[in-house]
Amino acid sequence: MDENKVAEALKNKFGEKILKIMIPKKGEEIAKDLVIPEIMEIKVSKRRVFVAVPAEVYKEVIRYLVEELGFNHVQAITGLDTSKFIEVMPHLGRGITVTVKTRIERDKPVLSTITDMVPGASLHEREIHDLLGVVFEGHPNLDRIIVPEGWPENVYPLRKEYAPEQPKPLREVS
Amino acid sequence: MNLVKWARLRSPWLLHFNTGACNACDIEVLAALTPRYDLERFGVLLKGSPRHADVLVVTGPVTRQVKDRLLRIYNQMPDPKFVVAVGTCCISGGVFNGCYNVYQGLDSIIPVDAYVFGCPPKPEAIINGVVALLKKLEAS
Amino acid sequence: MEWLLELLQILVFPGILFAILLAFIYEWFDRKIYAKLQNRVGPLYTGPSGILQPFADFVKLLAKEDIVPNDVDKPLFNALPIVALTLSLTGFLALPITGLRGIISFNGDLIFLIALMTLICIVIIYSGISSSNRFSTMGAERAALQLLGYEIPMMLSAISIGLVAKSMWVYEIVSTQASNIWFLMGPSVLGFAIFVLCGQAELERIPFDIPEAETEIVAGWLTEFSGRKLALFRLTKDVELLYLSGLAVALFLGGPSGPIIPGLEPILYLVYFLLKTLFVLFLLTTLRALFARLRIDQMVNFSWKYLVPLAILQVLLVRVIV
Amino acid sequence: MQEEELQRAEKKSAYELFFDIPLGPQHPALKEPAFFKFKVEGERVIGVDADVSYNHRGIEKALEYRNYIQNIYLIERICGICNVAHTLCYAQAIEQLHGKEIPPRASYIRLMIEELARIHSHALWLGVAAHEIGFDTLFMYVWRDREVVMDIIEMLTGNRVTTAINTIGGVRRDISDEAKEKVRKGMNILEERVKYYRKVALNDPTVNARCSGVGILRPRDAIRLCAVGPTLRASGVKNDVRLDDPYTFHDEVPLNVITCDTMDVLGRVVVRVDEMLESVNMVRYCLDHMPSGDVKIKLPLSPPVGEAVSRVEAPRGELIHYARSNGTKNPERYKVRTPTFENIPSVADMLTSKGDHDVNIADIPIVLASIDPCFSCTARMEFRDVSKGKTWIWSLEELKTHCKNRG
Repeated sequence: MDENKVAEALKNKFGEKILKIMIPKKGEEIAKDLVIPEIMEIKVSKRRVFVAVPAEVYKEVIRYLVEELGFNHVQAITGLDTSKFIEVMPHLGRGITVTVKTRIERDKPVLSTITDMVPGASLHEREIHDLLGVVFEGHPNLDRIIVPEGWPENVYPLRKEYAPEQPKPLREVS
Repeated sequence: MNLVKWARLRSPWLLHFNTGACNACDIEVLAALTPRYDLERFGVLLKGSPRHADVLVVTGPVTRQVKDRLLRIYNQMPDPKFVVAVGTCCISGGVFNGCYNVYQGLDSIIPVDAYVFGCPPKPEAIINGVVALLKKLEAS
Repeated sequence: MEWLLELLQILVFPGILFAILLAFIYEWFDRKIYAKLQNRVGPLYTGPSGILQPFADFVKLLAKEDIVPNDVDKPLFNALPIVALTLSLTGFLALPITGLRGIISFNGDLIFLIALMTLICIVIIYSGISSSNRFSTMGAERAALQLLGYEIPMMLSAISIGLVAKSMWVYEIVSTQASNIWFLMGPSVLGFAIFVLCGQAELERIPFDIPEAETEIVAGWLTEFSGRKLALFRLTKDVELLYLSGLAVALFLGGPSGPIIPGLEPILYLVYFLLKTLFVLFLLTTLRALFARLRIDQMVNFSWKYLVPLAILQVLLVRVIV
Repeated sequence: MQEEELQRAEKKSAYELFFDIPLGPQHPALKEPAFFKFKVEGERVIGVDADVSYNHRGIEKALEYRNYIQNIYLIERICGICNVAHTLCYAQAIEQLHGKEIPPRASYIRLMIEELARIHSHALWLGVAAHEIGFDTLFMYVWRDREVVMDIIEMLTGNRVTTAINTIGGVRRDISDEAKEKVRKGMNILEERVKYYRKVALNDPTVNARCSGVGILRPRDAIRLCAVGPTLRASGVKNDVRLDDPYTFHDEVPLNVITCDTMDVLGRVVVRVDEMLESVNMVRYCLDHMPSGDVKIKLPLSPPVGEAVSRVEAPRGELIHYARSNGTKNPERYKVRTPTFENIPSVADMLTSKGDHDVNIADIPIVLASIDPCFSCTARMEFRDVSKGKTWIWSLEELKTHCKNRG
């Protein structure tokens, strides 16, 4: 299955529900005034498919990809703060990488989990929860994990407003 | 007392502690034990338990989470004890200086007796660092 | 003057001081050979060829701070290192070194010697438990399990020797060999192999260093000991190493006997003793370098599936032949 | 089985019920700070909690505050052992953003260094694995011969471990003909030695006793838990980024993907050792077929607005970087997902006794080592509660009191 077939299958299944599908090709320019302006151009890259979906159909699209098309490997889930929205994008697949992009409100960052379909995604979701504060509904265990013990509540290091601050030395250095 | 000093100089047992390093220094510390470099020539042994060790070899920038453990291990070691900071990250934070989870350097946490710079230092440099520590001891 | 001489024998030569000195040299030999087998140099700069290395380690540990953690059982924790060292030194006194008899020698002392080794192991179990550290307790538990594994084949192989010599007295065992043939040359080859393997387990060395497996349970039962207690335990282990190779020599290699020039017996006996024990030590070290550590269940399995039947076979063999 | 275990726990046998064994953050078997807590019953492991947050340094945030050139060196220090894979992946991502391709000679050099680093990493792993099972002699021998490849890397790049050879737009150094000769010689030595170690690992009875049948990961679980790299391939799944998603010149250089269907630690040993031989051949192919030409193109500091996903087969498995640029000299977001992070669920699965498959305490170090963990890469943490419904975790204080009471 090549990237065009994936795109076609997705288009046939979901049609208008999907905001945009991109298959970056060498030298191809992608217009910037598309549905999600912050999703930008990519020029050189083979075997990559980018699918932008609204949060409502996010889980459906993933389920279709995992269960029907066989993209049952979660490479990673990237979380990203654009300072207007939070974007969550799982990268699926072993050969072709299908990146499903969805965005959620910054004030109410809630998204449904995909761990029920791919147990291996559990860690990635917890990481995003920890660093960006996204709540994954239905995730079995969302304790804060990455940040050290005693890290303040509601401070998420990867959010744009967080300015990195180095810890204070414990002793005077001569 | 001279006998004790003589013995101390000839039998420094190391405890290796990684405080969040990228592994490069760690594998070089290990490499220093292997046939080409063979630290055992100087009587150096790598020990597992802090209770048995004389020299704490620390690699890597000190992260917030690891700080308490570092202090605990340092306190568990019997006196007299010495600390060697291996690698630039450990000495000053290195490329990680400014990161929100990393302390400025090992000597902002515990006193350090010898510094081995390099990113990572070659095994020769690590041996040199241990020898420098011993020289310092001998002079004291 | 008799008692003074005896005291001197016990305290200096060939007694305690000699044992400690020899133990240091044997540890050095062990480390050096081990390093050679691993393509390394080993201790080099402490004394000529690093021969003073174990001594330096010992002195350094004596001078270090001695930490007694809060949670430990203090009386036991403090007493056990001394008990262990005493036991292993007592064992050494019974070995024939400069003559065919050891300093302590009585009829049936073979049983006493084997019991001593078990006692040392029990001290180890106690020191693990008294440490109240999870790794130590783990180590003690493993030491106990391992004891169940090697104890019986070791005893059987020693008993088979008793059967050949028709005595349980080390002196008679040695003199039988001195006047006839070393037991190693006879049907006791198998017994020797079993004894050396079990000795390796008794000494907790690879492949049987399960109770102090560094990568699994830090330092096992030794984890909490520091300073002079650690020094004493290390010395115990060294003396035990010496004692075990001495016992193997006494039982299978004819003790200190060998071709004799009249008048020079004690010196020649000593030389033969050293050469033979070094040979056994070399075997033990080679074993240590050749294998990976077994798992405790594999060790017990190995012992009961192979060593025990082989040891019984050995006893039967000796019974039929002799 | 879970039920049975629960019942057994309820009975409270005379034997000490459950016992926590902590592993780390300082532990002889772990060269890096990570914290594992094993629930054991006797010598049998029934549960595992892992905490690898000790190595969290905040690199992803720091990457947003540094420019693209500075980031090469920060990326390199995510992991010292697989630094070549990291910089390669980073350089690829940024080149994708630029929309430029690098000269073929540069690609070849990148591939060659990548394979050399794989040899070094696998050799290192073999040694450490031998050390974990107490086979120090093998450890010493493997590390002695590893110095051959270290010397080659030092000669080609200028540093033993942290090479900094890959840069945006190509590589920093060209390879001379004399150097090529030396590499060839080194490869001959390595091939012979690796074949010997393969024989040792497969034939030594104690190595076999400790490695075979230990740390079982079934193919179905491996796929379900998203295992990657040699861990996955040793479960018999043929998957390799170099094959599935060829980057640099992996579609030109011949490659056999090694798999092994034993699903255990020994399988992972075999896969890694065979991969070393495969890498030796690839290095040789590169030396023979290296085109001439430039090794670097000049690219502007700030790439145009865009995003890119870059994948590399690091020694430990699939490595993926995601980059988004906003046109300035700092990236908008740079995400790194390392192989060890992906393999942690699998190793937790391997370390839990289930059915008739028991995991022994003594197996922990070697099973843990078998995924070639690199927590500096991972810098994250996981918690996995295996004994569902009821936990028997004792806090440290509770355990201490318990010890006191018993003493």
